[in-house]
Formats: sequence, C-alpha cells, structure tokens
Amino acid sequence: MPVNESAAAEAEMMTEAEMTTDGASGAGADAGTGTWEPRIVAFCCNWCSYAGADLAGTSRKQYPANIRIVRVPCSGRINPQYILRAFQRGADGVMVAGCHPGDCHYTTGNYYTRRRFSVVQRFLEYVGLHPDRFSGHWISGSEGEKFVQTAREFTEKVRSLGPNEKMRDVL
Amino acid sequence: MKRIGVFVCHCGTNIAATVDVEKVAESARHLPHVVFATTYKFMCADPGQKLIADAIREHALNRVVVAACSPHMHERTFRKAVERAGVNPYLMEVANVREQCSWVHRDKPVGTEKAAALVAAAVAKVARNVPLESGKLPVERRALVVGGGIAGIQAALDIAESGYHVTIVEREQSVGGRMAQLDKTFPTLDCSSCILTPKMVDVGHHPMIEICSYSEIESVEGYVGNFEVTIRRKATSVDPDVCTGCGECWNRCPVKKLPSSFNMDLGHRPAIYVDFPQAIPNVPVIDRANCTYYLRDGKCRVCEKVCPTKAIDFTLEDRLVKERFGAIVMATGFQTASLQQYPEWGLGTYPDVVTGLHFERLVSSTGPTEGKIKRPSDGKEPKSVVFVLCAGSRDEARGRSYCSKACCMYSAKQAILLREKIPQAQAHVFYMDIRTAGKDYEEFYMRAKEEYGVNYIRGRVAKVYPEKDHLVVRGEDTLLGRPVAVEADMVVLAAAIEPRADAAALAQKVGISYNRDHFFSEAHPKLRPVESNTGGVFLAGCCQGPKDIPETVAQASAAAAKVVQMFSKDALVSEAQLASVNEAWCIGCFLCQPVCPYKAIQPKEIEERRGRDKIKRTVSSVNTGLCQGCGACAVACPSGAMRLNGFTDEQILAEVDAVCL
Amino acid sequence: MAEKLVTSEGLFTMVEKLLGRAQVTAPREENGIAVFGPVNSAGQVELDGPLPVIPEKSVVFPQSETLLRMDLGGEVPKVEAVEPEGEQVILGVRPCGLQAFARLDRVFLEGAFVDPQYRRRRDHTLIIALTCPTVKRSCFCRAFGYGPSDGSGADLQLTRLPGGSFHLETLTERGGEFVAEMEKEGIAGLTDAGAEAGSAARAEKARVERLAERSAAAVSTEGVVEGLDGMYDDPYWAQLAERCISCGICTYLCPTCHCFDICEKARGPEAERYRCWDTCLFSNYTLMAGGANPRPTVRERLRNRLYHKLNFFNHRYGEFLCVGCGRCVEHCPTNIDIRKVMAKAAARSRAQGVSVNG
Amino acid sequence: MSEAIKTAAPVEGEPMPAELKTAEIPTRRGPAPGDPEFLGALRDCCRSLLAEGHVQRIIAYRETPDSLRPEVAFFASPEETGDLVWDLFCNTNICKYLLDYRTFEGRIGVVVKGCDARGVVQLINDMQIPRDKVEIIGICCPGQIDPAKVESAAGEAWVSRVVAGPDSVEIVTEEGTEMRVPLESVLTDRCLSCRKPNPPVADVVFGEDQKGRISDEVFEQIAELERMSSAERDAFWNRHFERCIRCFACRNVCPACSCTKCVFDQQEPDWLAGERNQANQHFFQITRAVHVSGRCTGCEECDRVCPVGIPLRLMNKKLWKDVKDLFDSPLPGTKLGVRSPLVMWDPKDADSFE
Repeated sequence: MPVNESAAAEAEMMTEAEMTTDGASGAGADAGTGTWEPRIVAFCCNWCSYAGADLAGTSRKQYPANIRIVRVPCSGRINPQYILRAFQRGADGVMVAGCHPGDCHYTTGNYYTRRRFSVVQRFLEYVGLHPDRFSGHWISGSEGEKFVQTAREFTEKVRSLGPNEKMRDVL
Repeated sequence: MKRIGVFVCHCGTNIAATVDVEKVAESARHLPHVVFATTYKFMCADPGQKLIADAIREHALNRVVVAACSPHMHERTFRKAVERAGVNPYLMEVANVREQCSWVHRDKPVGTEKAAALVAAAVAKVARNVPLESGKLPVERRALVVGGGIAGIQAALDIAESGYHVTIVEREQSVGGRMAQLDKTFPTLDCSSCILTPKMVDVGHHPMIEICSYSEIESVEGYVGNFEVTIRRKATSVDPDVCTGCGECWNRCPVKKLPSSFNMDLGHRPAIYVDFPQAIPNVPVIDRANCTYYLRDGKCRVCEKVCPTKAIDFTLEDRLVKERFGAIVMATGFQTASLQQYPEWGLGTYPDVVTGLHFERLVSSTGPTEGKIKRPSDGKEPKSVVFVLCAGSRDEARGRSYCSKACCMYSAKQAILLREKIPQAQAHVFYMDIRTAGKDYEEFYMRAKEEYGVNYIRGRVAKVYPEKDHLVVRGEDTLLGRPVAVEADMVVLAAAIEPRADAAALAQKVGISYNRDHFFSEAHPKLRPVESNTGGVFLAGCCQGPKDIPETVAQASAAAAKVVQMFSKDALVSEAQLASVNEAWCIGCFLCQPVCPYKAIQPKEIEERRGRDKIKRTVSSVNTGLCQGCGACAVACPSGAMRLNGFTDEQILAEVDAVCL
Repeated sequence: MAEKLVTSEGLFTMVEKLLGRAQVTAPREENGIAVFGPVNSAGQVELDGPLPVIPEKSVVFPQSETLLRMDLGGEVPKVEAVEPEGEQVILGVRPCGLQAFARLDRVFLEGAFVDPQYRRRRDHTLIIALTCPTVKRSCFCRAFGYGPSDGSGADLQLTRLPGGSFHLETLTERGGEFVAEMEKEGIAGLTDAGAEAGSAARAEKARVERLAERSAAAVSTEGVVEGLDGMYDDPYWAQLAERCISCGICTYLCPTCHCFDICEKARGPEAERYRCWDTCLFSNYTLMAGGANPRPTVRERLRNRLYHKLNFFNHRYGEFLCVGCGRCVEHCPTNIDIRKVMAKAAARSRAQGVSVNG
Repeated sequence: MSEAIKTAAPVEGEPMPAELKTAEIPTRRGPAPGDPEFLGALRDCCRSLLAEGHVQRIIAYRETPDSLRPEVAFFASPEETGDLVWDLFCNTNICKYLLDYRTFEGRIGVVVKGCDARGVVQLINDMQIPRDKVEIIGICCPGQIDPAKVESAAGEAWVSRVVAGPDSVEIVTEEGTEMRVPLESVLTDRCLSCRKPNPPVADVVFGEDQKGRISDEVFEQIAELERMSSAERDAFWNRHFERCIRCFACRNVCPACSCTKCVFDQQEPDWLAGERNQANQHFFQITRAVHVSGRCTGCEECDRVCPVGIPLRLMNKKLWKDVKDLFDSPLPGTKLGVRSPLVMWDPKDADSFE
C-alpha cells in the first residue's frame, strides 16, 4: 500500500505566503455578491491542457473562478455537440484546449480537432453566436502561465458581452 | 441503487485554507445518489484510504468521489483504494479541488462554491460510470527483428541475452547491413568490420537467435503480444543444412561479372554468391535472374557438380512461413538518396561523381580496389577530391527538409582517410553548416581541418561538369561572398539518408505510421522515442530517422529493453478505458477507421435478427490490444455507436450539465 | 346574426387593437411559405396567401407546453400545475381548420377526462374564420361534407370581397361581443354590411364552393371505412411504406393529428414537465423500454396513421379524422396521397360488396 | 433498345475501407430527355436490365394521375416497367432508398439525376452499399420543375399537364386553356443554381452533358450573412429556426444521413429534447448540418422537402464553402473512394486556435 504521508505533508508545508499574489481575484458566479458572473466551461485534454492547468495550480497562479474544466483524454474526444450542450445549459463562454499540433499524446488527435473546429467555429459564428463566446487554444503541460492568461482574457471578454442568450435552455 | 460516497480532502491546509471543506461536503450530501460525505486531512495517506474503505463497507457505497488534488497525482491511488474495498476502480472519480480551485482562487467563498460545483460534476459523472475491467492479453515471448544491420543485430543480441527467442529477418544474403560496408568509423577511426564482425558471429551462433536471411515480411496480423507474421523465405537454391560454406561454388561459377550491390556496384560477384567473405550465414544464394541454369533451361550446373556436400538444389521454391511473435523491432535501416532531382551534380552521369557509401567501398580494404582509392572512370589515384555536404538534405524546395545528421562527420572522416592514404591529395568540403553534436565530434572535425588540412568551403555547389580529364565543381563561397571553382578528380556527395524505398509499404503491412519522408513515426517524440504507435512494435536505427552508429546502437538496446520489459510480464494488461462499439447502432460507415492512430478498428461481420430473418452485416470492431483510448473514433462516429468507456457521451454531458448549473 | 363590412385598413386597425390585449395568431409569410404563427404587428398578417402550412391546431395544442413545475430541492418536493395564461385570437382560420377544432374538441374535451390545458386555451381563444380565397387542387373538403365557405365553429367569419373589403359575419355571442367592443373603440372602416355587401359575400362563397366542386368527383368517402375494415393485412401497406421516408410532415402539418409525448426537463433540483407533439411515423413512437416495438417498421406506422385518419376515429367517434385540407398531399416529399388510399379502400369496399351480393 | 446502351458487367470489388474502388467503368450513352426516343429508350434499358438479370430491382418513378407529381416506384420485373417515367417533375432524390437494400441479395438499378447520383456515390463512399451492387442509370438533367410554381402560375385553374421546351414550358389546364411561361420561372430553386447536373459516376447515361446554371445567388446570400453583425445573424436564424416543426424530413432524405439510430432519436444520451424552443431547434439544426459537413453532396433535397421553408442550403453550402476553402477537397459524391475531409488531416491545415 503506498504511503503518501510524506508527499501530503510536503504539500501542506507550502504556506499561503508562498502563493503568488498576482492575478485577478477569482470572483465566482453569484458568490453572494448578487452581481452577474459569467459561467465558462473549458474542455481540456488530459495530457497537455489539463496538465497546464495543474501547473498553474502548483505555481499558485491566480485566475478567475468562472472557468470550470471538463477533462477529456484528448482534444480529439471533444464532440462539437458538447459545446452546444454547454451553451444550452447556461454557459456564457466555452473554451476548447488541447496539445499543440504535433505534440498530441495520441499523435494525431488534435489534428482532427483542428480541422473539426476550424469548421465548427466558423459555423457557430455564422448561426449568430458571438465570436468571443467560443475559443480554442493549444496549451501544453508546461504552459501554466498561458493557461492562466487565456483564462483571464477569455473570462474578461465574455464578461464584457454579458449573459449569453443564444441557445440557452434553462428553467 | 447507486450509493455514492464523497470524500473531501483538506490536503493539510492546501485545500482547507481557501475552500470550506465542510461546506463542500455538506452541499454534496444534497446531490442525487450521495448517501455519505465527509472530510479528512489527508485522503491519500493510509488513514485516509482506510477511511474510504471503511465508509464503503459501512454505508454500502458502490461509487466514490474523492475531492482532492489533480487526478494526475492520485487517481491511481484512490482507484486502488476503492478496489481493495471491493468497488470497481473505475467507479471512482476525482474532483480536482486543489490545482483547479484552492491553489488558484484565494477568495474562500468563491473557491468553496467552485469546489462544490466540481464535486457535483464528479458526482454526476460517477453516477453514470460503469465497472470496467482491464483486459489481460497473453504474450508470445518471441521477438521478431526486421533488418539485420547493426540496429537489428544489437536489438537481437540484447533480447536473446535476456533469455527470449529472436528471429531476425534480413532481406540480403547476409546480416551486417550498412555498417558492414563502411571502412572506418568516426570519431575513433575504428575499423567498422572489426567491431561489427564479432557481433555478427554472436548472432550467428546464439542459440536463441534464428536468422532468416534472404527473406522478407509478407504480412503481419494480430496485435501486441500476439502477432502472426508471414515471412517469405526466398528460394536460395542452396540447402543450408548441408552447405558448409566452403566456397567451391562461388569460386567456380562461370558467371562472374555481376554487379555487387554490397560494393555499391563498383565490384563484381558471381551468380552464386555470399555478400562478402565474413557473411553470416555463410551459405550462398543463387541469383536466379542471372544464373545460366535458370536462364538456359537447366544448362551449366557447375556449382552442383563442384559442391562437395550436394547442397545445391535448383528446385527449391519460395516458402511462406507463418510464425507467432509477441513483439516486433523494426530496424530496416536506410538507403542514400538517388539525387535524381539534382542533375547539376552529375551523379550517374559522370562516373567520378559518387556518394559517400561508394567512397566507403573504395577506401575499404575489403572493397573492389582493396583499399586503394582509385577513381571509377579510369582507376587513377585522385589528387583532388571534393566532398559535398547536404546533398539532397535540408532542401525543402526539392522535397527533403531534414538534416541527415551523420554526413558532416562521415565526410570529415572520409577526408581524413583520403589524406592518410594519399597524403598529397587535396580534400575540399562544401558545406552549409557543420554539425558536430556528439562526444568528441567537434574535436574530430577540428583535427580534419587543422591536422589534416581539409579545406572547408561554406557554400552550395551549383554545378559539377567535366573538363579535360577532371571535373570542375562550381559553387559559391558564402563566407567570402564570391563564386568558387574547384578542380577535382572525384566528387563525393554526402547523399541524404532516406528510408528504404519500400518503407511505407512495409509500415502499412506492419500497421505503424510514418512521416511524410516515410521514416517510421515514434509514439512520442520525446517520451516514447523507440515505441511506434502500435503496441508491441518498436523502432531502432535509421528507419526512424537519420542517426549515426552509437545512436543506433543505443536505440536498438532501448528497443530491446522495451521488448524484454513486455516479455517479463505474465500477461499484458490493457487499458480499461477503451473504445467499444454498440453494434446495433453501428452502420459500418467506417468514418472511425481513418482517425484511429493505432489501426485498432477493423471490420467485423455480425449476424442480426431483422423481424423473422437473420441478416449479416459489417460493423466496426475495436481491437483492445491496439486501442489506447484517445476517443477520436467516438467523435468521428456520427451516430455515437462508437463509445469511449470512461469518457462516454453520457458521462461528459452529465459533467457539462453539472458545471453549468 | 350581424353582418358587417370592414375595409382592409379597418381590419388592420382591429388587429393592432387586438395585439395589446391578446396573443394574436394569423397567417404570415416566412421565406415564401405561409404559416400560422403569432404576430407582433398587423402588418405581418397575410390573409390572401395560400392555405398556411403550419395548421391552426398549434393555437390550442402548441408544439410544446409546460404542464408542471417542480422543485425537488427542499425537504418536501414542491409541485405546481401550470395553467396557460391570457387571451388568444386566431385570425384567418380556414373552414378545414374549424372542422379540425371540432375533431380535437371531441378528443380533448369529451369523456371522463377533460384536458385542462386544452380546455383553458379553447375557452380563451376567439376564432375568426376566413372564407377560402381560392381552392387548391390538393383540397378535398367536399369529400367530408363541407366546403370552403363553411364557417361553422367560428365566432366570426371574414369573406374577402372583390373590392378588397371584408364581409364580417358574427356567428356566436362571443363574436358579437367582440364586434361590439370594436365598434365601441370606433374603428374607422367598420360599418354595417348593406344588402349589396351581403350578396357580394354570398356570391364569393358560391364561387369558391363551385371551385371546390371540382374535387368532389375525384374524391369520395363512400365505402372508405368499410373498405379499410378488411384491408388491415393487405400487401398494399407494405407497397406504400416502401416509398414513405418516415418523416413527420404529414402528421405535424395535419390539423387534426394530436399525439403528444410527455417529457421532463431537470436543471439541478428544479424541473418541468411538458408535453410536445409526437408522431406515429417516428420509430420511437411506440418504442418500449427494453427495445420492443409493436410497430417495428414503416409499414405498421404508416398504416396506423392512415387508419387513424380514415377508420379508427370513425369507429370511435363516428366521423373521419381527416378533414381534407390537403397539406399532407401537397407536402409529402415522396408524393404519398391519402386520396389514393381512400380510393383504394372504396374500391375494396365495392369489390367486397359485389362479392357479398353476388 | 440499341446495343450501345447495354449495361456493362458488374464491377468486381470488395467494399471494404482500404479497397474502395476509384476506377470507374466506361459509361454508355442514350438519348437525352426531350428527345422523342428518350422515354422509350429509358424503359427499354430498365426492362432489359431486369430481363437479363443484371439487376433484380429498379428504383425510379411511375406516372400518377397528377402529372406534376410522379411517384417513386420500385420495379421488380420487366413487365412492370411500362409506366416507368422520367420527366421534369421527378424531383424526389431516390438515392436514399438504396439504404433499404443494404441486405438485399441482388443488384439494384437507380435512375438518377446529377444531384441524385452524387448521393449514390456518397452512399458508396460511406460504405452503405457496394459500388458493384448498384447499376447507376444516370440522366444529364436539364433542370426540374417545381409543381408549386406551376400551380401558382396557373392561378385558380387546375393544371392538367405541362409540356416542357428548352427555354419555356406550356401549362395546359383542365379547362383546356394554355399558357407559356419561361422555364426559369418554374424551375425549382435548387435547379436555378445547379452547377453539376450530370451524374459524375454512371453505368449508363442518357443525354449529353448539361452545362447547368451558374448562379452565385446562394453564395452571395451566404456572403451577405457573413457580413452581418452577430446579432443580425442571430435574429435571422432565430426567425427561421422558430418555424422548425422537427419533422426530420431534412434528415430522412439526406444521402449523408445513413445512421439507423440517429443522435436525435437517442434517449440515452439525451442529446435532443422534445421541447420546441430555440435552444433545441438550434441544437438540432446545427448538429444536423455539422454531421453532414464534408459529406453533404449539395443536392439540396433537404431544402426542397422542408415544409416550412427553412433555408437549409444556406447552412449546408456555408459549411461546404468553408470545408472546400480550408481543405481543398472535391464536392462529396463527385468521386468514388473519397472520404470526408473531416476524418483526414494535413500538417499544414489552417488553425483557428490560439
């Protein structure tokens, strides 16, 4: 049985003082303030982008709490219908993130992602979704900072657009 | 009945400082199917894992969510923990409330709310999880090595030394490959055959190694651990069990002047031949296309008559041998580019324009000139030799963008050998850049320049043309910024290293991918450099990309280690989160097939009830030995008949719904 | 009852007035297609167009409507019924639409269970009919014993007169109240119809009835029910089904098809129950948990629809559920024609009659 | 019929992925529609195909009393072909019926226009039916007439028959009156911008290649939509999607929709809810269009059958335009052996990600 006390204890020793102080304060959606906060769903591939988000965490970089990550094995697993579903259920913005082209853990998955979303992204705009509400990013496991920057910029863009009504199907 | 338990970890204060863990647990208690929720200081520690196991028993939990650090940290830990308590390991999900929450959001109410949402998403997902089982694949503990060059020899020896049987399939009469053709090796100037021959003898005598020379791969079926390979054993006309390799036949064969491919066609061989004197196996083959017996209806028969052991059998035919292997090492090596796209250099037009490999044979004591450097046109000793680097390499416009990597060094070596053998000869090297990344390489290059006075000219060669009894090499010296013309008795082109002409066809047979230059693709450029995309197929040597001998040997040993690692297990455990087909929904459009990087999707005929009739139709099926669980197929499938277990549409949608609430 | 004359502008003003106090549904044109749908301004109303593709039924039986709201988050689940709200006016209902309302009334309002949603909508809907301005070849109302000028079932009936004005006939008390209200508002262009207008209206009605007469010879209901009684296992259905693509056009455009599905949508602890149109042509219609389907192929599904229109309903209610509007005839992508089915059934009935008598 | 249009022998070939056939057998020609010999030759061709056992079924059209609406018919024997018809009212794309013959033992002949033939090829490329199981009887199509346009031109009079000339048509009413209108005024919308009226693949072809009508109207409309603001586009599509009654006719006629269990019919996962609201209409419309992108043959049958006039072609053609511009692939259904560009990739593909 693995004994993980030491790893856990080590983690505990990182005190709040070590946390970086830069970054926007993560105001959550409706966090008791009554003000509107955008809801953002980010589909991240397990090997690169999710790891990039993890790195942002281990480096204690702050980004808005509006981002909620859904983990998928590969960006090639992201069905465009998931994007539609997120908007239906109330997302104000949706992000898709995968390994940089050429770096896919499964070699070629993100090449299909790139093709598929080149088409889908244009089409979503065409049917009247605001272009700033959907975006795709290549974020590697070492790009914690890029994840943070992307999260911040995307959240601010979506915030400036206000709540999404297109396709929204909430009670 | 789904009974979900939620376990929220404090991670000391790592989570608890910015997330109100009690509140997260409390909110989880109101989620559908959740019957138990608690918090603990360190869930990953032994007491934490025990707490989970106890709760599973006490509350009859059949699904578990652990809200803790990233699944990359402890997903495996918690899967094992629930498995020990009798719950299928895939009925556990991790909510990443540390990396994605407590460490990145300082505001406690905000972090707490998001943590609760992430837990809700994990609960929604785990409610749709189904138990998954890892498949166990038996392993045939025999390895196939394709190619008997130094890469194949090294891999075979390493595997065989670990106690596993190896078959080497070599296309030519003998193993040895390119290295056998070389004279000396850089940067030590060791004699190539002196260091190679003992290894050839080792493979030839090793009880665990079988050499199928003069043979090729016909087809490969099956998957990791269980390949079924058909080998074409070309008819040699010589019974290897009887032949002693005495040499009577090839010495007496009346057809003597056939071009010797081992000598790059610079020398000759008879119709019954061995590639070179140290050939392993030392059993000749008859070149039927040029043998009088086959050309003139059974005439000649000299070899048959002179053979003391009656080993000649003209009636032998190609045999297809089917064998089972658990792993395959691809070590098919390289050829040098024909440079047809570069008519201005005159390779093939002017006999004294040769490639580096030709030069190796001309400088080798086993070569057609017995080591005396003579130019091919008239056998004169060259007094000036121009070496042209990047001949066909690093030229995107003409189809090859890559660097052939070994040329800088072997050209320096050849220039040194020239200067050693013909001290009065001049050596000029046209180059774009000199790349000497390797131990003692830069020093070697400096020796060529300083000690041996090799003249390095930075610039491309524009044209080679004959003038009187010599050649003129025209180019530009880009350092001096002026055109140069050099008179040369010989021009040696460091022709680009490229995969064997039939590499792509072979890759298709074996089921591995290759890049646009037809080099075989490694599974990951950094972390899995000797594995192919296809489980159980490994790569060694220049078939994967240009490299020199030490690198090739290192890669071959690495590939061997991977094979041995595989063979050391009782059975291979396949991933549990793999694709599977809902056959009722699959319409057999096979849009899933091209997107699979592992060639794991194959057609399968099924029988189905249609009213009172039984019909047959073709659907997709997933080979779990090959599938790696990326899920590309599931998205390519328009109807969702292809599902990725562990990340099904239902599971992902449930998560999406939950995080959007 | 009262007869009025209203100019186009007068009708426009009336619609504008109505918009403030009720949901108005009327024929509109969208991308070259006439549909019944809600209008926001009187300018959208298009009374001269062809028979609208989307039928009138959506006013009393919407494509989807919420039935219940639920909150399951608390200790005790909260459930409340949702009632349709407000007043509705449907303008430009064709006689076939009126006939369809009458059929739907029997389904939703007769018997032990009265559908509350339908009841509420029906009670709060004012129906202003329109004499068909023309009769298409696909129309076969005459086969069902009424014609393109038959306003029965409406509160009011408009007839377009050659000069462009409308003849407005009050048919019910409620219609009368509406007219009175409008008069009180002082609608310019709304006057009592003189004898001349009355006779012009009668002439117009006679004209369209004559147009409808053309179909009477081709389509008849004679023997249809009886013929179908003996045709249930006829190979004809398989032949017809071979062509059917199993879409929902005929049922969703049908003014009397009224099947619905009851679904729920949940968002966390809150949820709604709603019903929405469904069609027997879809493979999911009779699909049961576990995968069994008593109507496994298009043959059974198409047959069910045609029997429902031409036989089953007659056995239960004594009348056809088809009203001869011709929408399914006109819009079927593969030209399946219910009139040919009727002819086939009638021929079968005649053949049976001969054999019985002979 | 003349020797010239006898069918070639069935092509050998195995319909499995790696071996998709790309070579095409040479085709034979017959007279063109409009030629007095045409219908006789077509019937002869179909009759002999059945009689000689080259095919066991022919999918084509049959005359009905309503001359504007011939019906799809399935001919199993040579005797039945007497009322087989092909005229300018054969609007229905019959290629989709091939799916009903997936397990049929025997060969099927299909009488197809250019647009229908692309559908047949797409079904072959999507491995729904092997090439050698289909006898493609192609017709170089001069354009099809919209019965609704004819009826509207005739006003209150009922149309008895329509005689088509090269540039105009004569409409004869039941009362016997005649009127002549330009052909273009009664052609279907899709035919007015049809660039590919000839079957790209066929075993027998009737008529010489037609030029088609080079109209950029659809692409101009798309460009206009692209120039609009996001809010304007939103309003545009909301207005159209609102009318969708979810009859699924667009899907059911589509040669690129060959799933037996469509995502819209699945309960688990619950992709599409029954509720008719904009969210669900959008999900349906967008998903349908995206699913067929890269495989949509541009036949516009969906647009034709939509009873509520949703301009589906403005979606399909937009997707096609982008796919073509981005990945430089041929129009689906114009070449055998071509798979969707969305299951392929190129290292130099355009990248819309950041």
